[in-house]
Amino acid sequence: NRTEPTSAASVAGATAGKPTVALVVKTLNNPFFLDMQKGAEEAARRFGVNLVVQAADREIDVERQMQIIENLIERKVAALCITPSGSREIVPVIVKANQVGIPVVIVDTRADEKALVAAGGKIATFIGSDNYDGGKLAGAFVAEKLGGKGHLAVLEGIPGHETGDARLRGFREAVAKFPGLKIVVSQPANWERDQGFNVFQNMLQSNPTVTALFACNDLMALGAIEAIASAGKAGKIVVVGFDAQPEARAAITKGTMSATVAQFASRMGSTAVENAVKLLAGEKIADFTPVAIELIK
Amino acid sequence: MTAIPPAAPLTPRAVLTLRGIRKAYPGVVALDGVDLELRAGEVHVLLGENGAGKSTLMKIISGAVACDAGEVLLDGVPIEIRGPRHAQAVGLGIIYQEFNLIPHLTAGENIFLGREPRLLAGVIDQRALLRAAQKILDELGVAIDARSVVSRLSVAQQQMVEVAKALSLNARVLIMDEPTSALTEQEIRELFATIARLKARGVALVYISHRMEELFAIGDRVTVLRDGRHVGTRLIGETTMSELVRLMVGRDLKDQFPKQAAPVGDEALRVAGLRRNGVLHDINFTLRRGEVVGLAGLMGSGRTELARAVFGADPIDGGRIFVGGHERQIGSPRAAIGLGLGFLTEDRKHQGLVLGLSVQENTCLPSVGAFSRFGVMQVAHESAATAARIAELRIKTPGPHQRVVTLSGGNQQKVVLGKWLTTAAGVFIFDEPTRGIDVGAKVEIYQLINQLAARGAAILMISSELPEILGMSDRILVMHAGRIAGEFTAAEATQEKLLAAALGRAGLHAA
Amino acid sequence: MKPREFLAHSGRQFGTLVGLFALCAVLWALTPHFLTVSNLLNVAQQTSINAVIAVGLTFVIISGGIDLSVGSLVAFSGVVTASLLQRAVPVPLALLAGLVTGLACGLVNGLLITYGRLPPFIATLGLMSVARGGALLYTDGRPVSGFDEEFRWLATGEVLRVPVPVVIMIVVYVIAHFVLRRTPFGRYLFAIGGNEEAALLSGVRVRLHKTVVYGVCGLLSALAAVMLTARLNSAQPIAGINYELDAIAATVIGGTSLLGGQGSVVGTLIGALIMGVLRNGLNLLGVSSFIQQVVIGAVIILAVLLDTAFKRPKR
Amino acid sequence: MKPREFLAHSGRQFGTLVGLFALCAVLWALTPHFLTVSNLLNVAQQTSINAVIAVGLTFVIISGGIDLSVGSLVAFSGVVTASLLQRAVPVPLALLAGLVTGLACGLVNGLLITYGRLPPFIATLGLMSVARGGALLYTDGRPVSGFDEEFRWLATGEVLRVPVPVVIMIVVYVIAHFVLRRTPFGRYLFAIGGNEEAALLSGVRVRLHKTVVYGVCGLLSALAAVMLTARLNSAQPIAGINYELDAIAATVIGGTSLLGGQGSVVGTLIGALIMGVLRNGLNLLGVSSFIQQVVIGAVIILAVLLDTAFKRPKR
Ligand SMILES: Nc1ncnc2c1ncn2[C@@H]1O[C@H](COP(=O)(O)OP(=O)(O)OP(=O)(O)O)[C@@H](O)[C@H]1O
Ligand SMILES: Nc1ncnc2c1ncn2[C@@H]1O[C@H](COP(=O)(O)OP(=O)(O)OP(=O)(O)O)[C@@H](O)[C@H]1O
Ligand SMILES: [Mg+2]
Ligand SMILES: [Mg+2]
Repeated sequence: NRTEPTSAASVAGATAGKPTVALVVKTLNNPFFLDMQKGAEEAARRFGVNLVVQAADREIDVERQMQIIENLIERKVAALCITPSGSREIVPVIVKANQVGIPVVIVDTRADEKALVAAGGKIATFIGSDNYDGGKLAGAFVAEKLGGKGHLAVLEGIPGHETGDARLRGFREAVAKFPGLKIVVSQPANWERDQGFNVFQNMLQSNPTVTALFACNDLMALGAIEAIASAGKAGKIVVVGFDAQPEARAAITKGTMSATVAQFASRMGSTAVENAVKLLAGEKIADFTPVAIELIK
Repeated sequence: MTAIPPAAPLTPRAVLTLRGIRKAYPGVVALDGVDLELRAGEVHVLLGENGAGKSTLMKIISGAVACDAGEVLLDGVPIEIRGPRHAQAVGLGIIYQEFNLIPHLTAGENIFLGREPRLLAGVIDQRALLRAAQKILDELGVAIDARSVVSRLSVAQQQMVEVAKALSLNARVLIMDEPTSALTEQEIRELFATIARLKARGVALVYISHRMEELFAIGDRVTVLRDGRHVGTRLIGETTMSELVRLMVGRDLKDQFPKQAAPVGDEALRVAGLRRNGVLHDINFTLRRGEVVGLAGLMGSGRTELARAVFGADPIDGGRIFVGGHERQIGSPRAAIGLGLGFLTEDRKHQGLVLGLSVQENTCLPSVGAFSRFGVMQVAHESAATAARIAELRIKTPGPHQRVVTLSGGNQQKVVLGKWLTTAAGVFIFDEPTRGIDVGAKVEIYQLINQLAARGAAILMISSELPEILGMSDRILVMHAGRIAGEFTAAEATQEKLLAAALGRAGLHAA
Repeated sequence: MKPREFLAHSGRQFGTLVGLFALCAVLWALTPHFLTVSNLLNVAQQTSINAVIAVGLTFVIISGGIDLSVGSLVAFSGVVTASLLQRAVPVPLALLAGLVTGLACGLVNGLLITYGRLPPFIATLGLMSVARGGALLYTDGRPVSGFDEEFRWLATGEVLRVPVPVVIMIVVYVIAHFVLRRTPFGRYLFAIGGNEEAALLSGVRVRLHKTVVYGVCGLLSALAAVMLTARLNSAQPIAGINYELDAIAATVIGGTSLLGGQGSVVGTLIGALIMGVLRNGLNLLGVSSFIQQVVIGAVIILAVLLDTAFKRPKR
Repeated sequence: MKPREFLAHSGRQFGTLVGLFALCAVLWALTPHFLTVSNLLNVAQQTSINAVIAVGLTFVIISGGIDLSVGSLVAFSGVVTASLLQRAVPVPLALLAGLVTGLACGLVNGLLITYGRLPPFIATLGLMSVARGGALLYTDGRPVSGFDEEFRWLATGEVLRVPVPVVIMIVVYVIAHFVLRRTPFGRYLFAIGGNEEAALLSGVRVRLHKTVVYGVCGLLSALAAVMLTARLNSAQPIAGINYELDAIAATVIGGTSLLGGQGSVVGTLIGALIMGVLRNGLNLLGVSSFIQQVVIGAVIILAVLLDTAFKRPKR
């Protein structure tokens, strides 16, 4: 008993009859998603569509993200671009969008394939790269940098958070190939900069032999490099982050950080909107647009 | 005051016997080997100075406090009272000295708290509850709607709810710890009638009060405690007031109301046409330096409201207030204190004291500013002032840093008094200043009032004890329904005239 | 309830209700999407989980306590139910296990508070951390997903065209209101919160009832967990973070005093609806998410200001 | 303070102190890295930020209130200071601006609570959301990073070999203890928290002091923000999330009653140290992240259980 699929032209609330595309990311207080927003806005201008960008206050709040998408469905947006906070938890709401005929573009984090099939959900396309691959890149870099030998430390994100888990798995797998590399300590710093500082400061106390650190995001890595500086070990520890935030890039230039994994959020954003527009125009699009993943060193 | 005939042939049967009860708190031995025997159908009066241990002894019976040593026998059988619920179950009921009502529940809900009538298992029969509660309240002769929320009742009404609650227990032993301290004549009479009915039913009653005249009206036997020890038990008929006082305080008291007139000076406080809509109507009166003015009236007549309005605690809707001859706007208690007013509130627990703070911190609270230099409190001044109050008022406390919550009721009242004596006030409003204070200490407080007057202070003394009003005032105002319904000089006032005015029957209007 | 009593109660809720209606009116004026049947049902569904948790918190808060562990209990009971479902345990059994988990954790809170004499804040803060860790350990940090239609009916089904979560919410509120106003347990919660010592001296088994109320709160958290799991078709060990704040906010907006002794579940429902409507409206309007936070904070303040203005005593 | 009075006070802290020492003893036995000068200085530095915020909360809680906005105020004052520093405003001026921001926000809390008659929970919950949104809007969601050595001295400098943050913390505690015990303002906080009406009738300007105490709490949050910004060489609009929970936990572990009217900053310092030592120890031991949460929760509960056991009054 839901309404008929809305055609792009009849979207209400759109200024000057332009169709509205919604981009729902995990959170907007992370520069990664801000970059994605920038890219999307640029594309929206280019293609002449309205863009609504919404997100929960917290990256891990899957239920809130579901609410936001439900509300956007009520608002009858023409297309949805989503970065799922949880790859399986996103499935029910994709199904809801399907029911009213709103096309769904998934960006950056995959929606779980099996769950999607089981629920009979359908997405138009996936645009992005893989956190797991990024973790592997980081692991390979550390191995190369240390010559396959050394003690490693890891700063984890919020325990149980998918994004962090994937990066971590990739990293572990990559370093496992080198018998000389040993992860001696792995602790959570909840994605946060101040905790990155504190936790790594404490790690250095008990593991003075650590020669490389992999932090599951740049914020923790940036906190950790301050801890390294305050311990007088600047330059002696290889620090690899994730996300390639401007600050991390600057730190790499300065030499306090060694590398970070870039996922090109802005490109993801613009490609997502571009694909959505094509969908609305009835054009065919590929069901997977890979976005390069790259190690910045 | 209706005299109640003694339970003629004293039933020899002891319902409850206490032997060698001991209870120590850090710094004080509250009870030191006390014996007590209660018989069916008697009113057993418990007497003692503030802090003598009366309430503690009763709390042991009611299961609120566990004793350190001693034994309790119920019908001759030793029993260990495990807690309030157990005490109630075996028929021991109590009205506590400090109110124990739930503020946001109604009177009826409070009365049956813990014993609600049920419709089915687990469903309250609210209708039956209200009906039963209303019945008890009506029997007590008080005009309280069982549906009214307790926090909106006056102190006296709350006290009557406490009484009703105790009655609803149908206890075999009923303890009343100062039930009349907040009541006026009218309610006291009703209460005594109720006590007589209970006696006739064979209930053993323990009655604690500092109003000596009551004891002779209703008591059968009296036990006196001093410093946590049992100093004697007498048949009321075989003792005298002075003997009891001697047992209590260990010395003779010459005069119960040692009134000394002080020279009356200039106008200290004048109130003209004061109005607070629905509560106070056209109030006019004057207080002069050196004068003690009594303010009498029934419960709910608006005496407390008048005091609060003058003190800036409640806003007024009209009228003028002059302090020392100058018209003043008193917008807050702070402003009032700044103008040299002091206000001893009737409800010490909720308005008078910060129970969690120490004697010293409470005593100095209104004077903290005065005791500070450059924003730093002068501890020496504070300690000195507190030590002076403890000595002057004979506050029974292990020390100035004792938290007031642990003091006996009467001693808490003394701390409230001490608080205002510490300020440099020249006009005092005392709302029930001797509530819960023992005879010896009352005399001390009266003497203090004399001293204050002699120093040139003006005092407005609100009291529900007519003897006190009559004994201590130079002039007496009587309120009825928010108006000053009569004004008398000390010489012309009698109990009957005051009562008539309080009931709104006498003519003499205030000048 | 007699009309008079009812009026007195609703009088106390009046300000909040006005706040809710004002909010709805504003949204109705601003967007055509707000006042549609489907959107209102949508809001009701979105509110239901917070509303159910908030009932438990209302009980606890009326009794003078607080429970910070509800969010973690949602996670813990959720993963317990979910993992049993995945092991093909029959749905009713799995539900029962989840509910019992919540109840048991709640009772632990209660026992720590009563027999352990811990301040409720500390006991439940501790359990919040322990239960979260427990949920992570239990699942090894991974979500547990994918359930039968039978279970998912709890989120997707309808009874007389009303979505099941909304039905659950209504049933919970009706029962809770009855318990609070008509049973000794409810009465004692008010008494304990109003004056614990007086309640004790009146023979109320304070420890028992305090222990039970945390149990009830845990149980309701577990119910919310089941609803959430069915809704997301997944249970996460990191679910429910900060749910306690939302539930406390709903309770307090609804006029329940954090000091205890006063409050009503009707108010709490209004409070939860205010929060749900607000978030829905801001999404419908497409307000930027930074501005959303400002607006949400401001509206919470305004709603309660309005309420206090209505209640303000003369003096 | 006279010896007797001091003993009475420290008696109240005794249990918590035992808890702290027990924790230290366990860690000392388990890892050689714990009891080293450099590690203890680390712990002190790591504790300093929470400890400074907790002082403000202790004041507020003693006065019978609560402040949930501290974390957001840390973020907001932090980005204000940081953005001024980046515009090459002289350090003292930028610091002043940050502190004034915190103070002003705190006073807004206070005014909402006193003149607006809002429950402190609601007012500060509202401001928590508004200030967070404000910080995000102000910075467009991005961190503001990279400062002069002059400013960073606040984190990296040493005075007599003691790190500056630790010095700041000590100074704050000494002043706070003095204010609480020796000034009318401190006394009034206890009186207001203990019995607001009695305080009012004793001539205490309740509204004034209540407003001021939230101002002080905001100011101390801003001070913590400056320390945090210097420490991380960056200010973030999402800094300080959940800081209120840590600070309240430190306060309550330290024996301050959430009901108001009781408490001490000495206890709060011990409480903050317990939390700091615990986190440090778990990192040193390399405890798995899931188990960490369980342990943290359990230790908080145990520490306070120990404390209550020492204080347990006889019936
Ligand atoms: N909880 C407590 N902690 C410490 N001391 C206490 C406590 N309760 C009572 N006391 C002390 O025990 C003594 C006896 O107190 P109690 O209340 O029994 O006196 P009382 O005879 O009822 O006096 P009053 O006539 O003033 O009511 C007092 O010195 C009091 O300070
Ligand atoms: N907070 C309140 N809410 C509603 N009614 C109140 C409140 N406080 C007092 N009253 C009512 O106002 C009237 C005046 O009470 P007040 O206490 O001033 O009288 P009083 O003459 O001092 O009597 P009392 O002997 O009880 O002290 C009473 O009927 C009382 O029930
Ligand atoms: Mg007594
Ligand atoms: Mg009165």
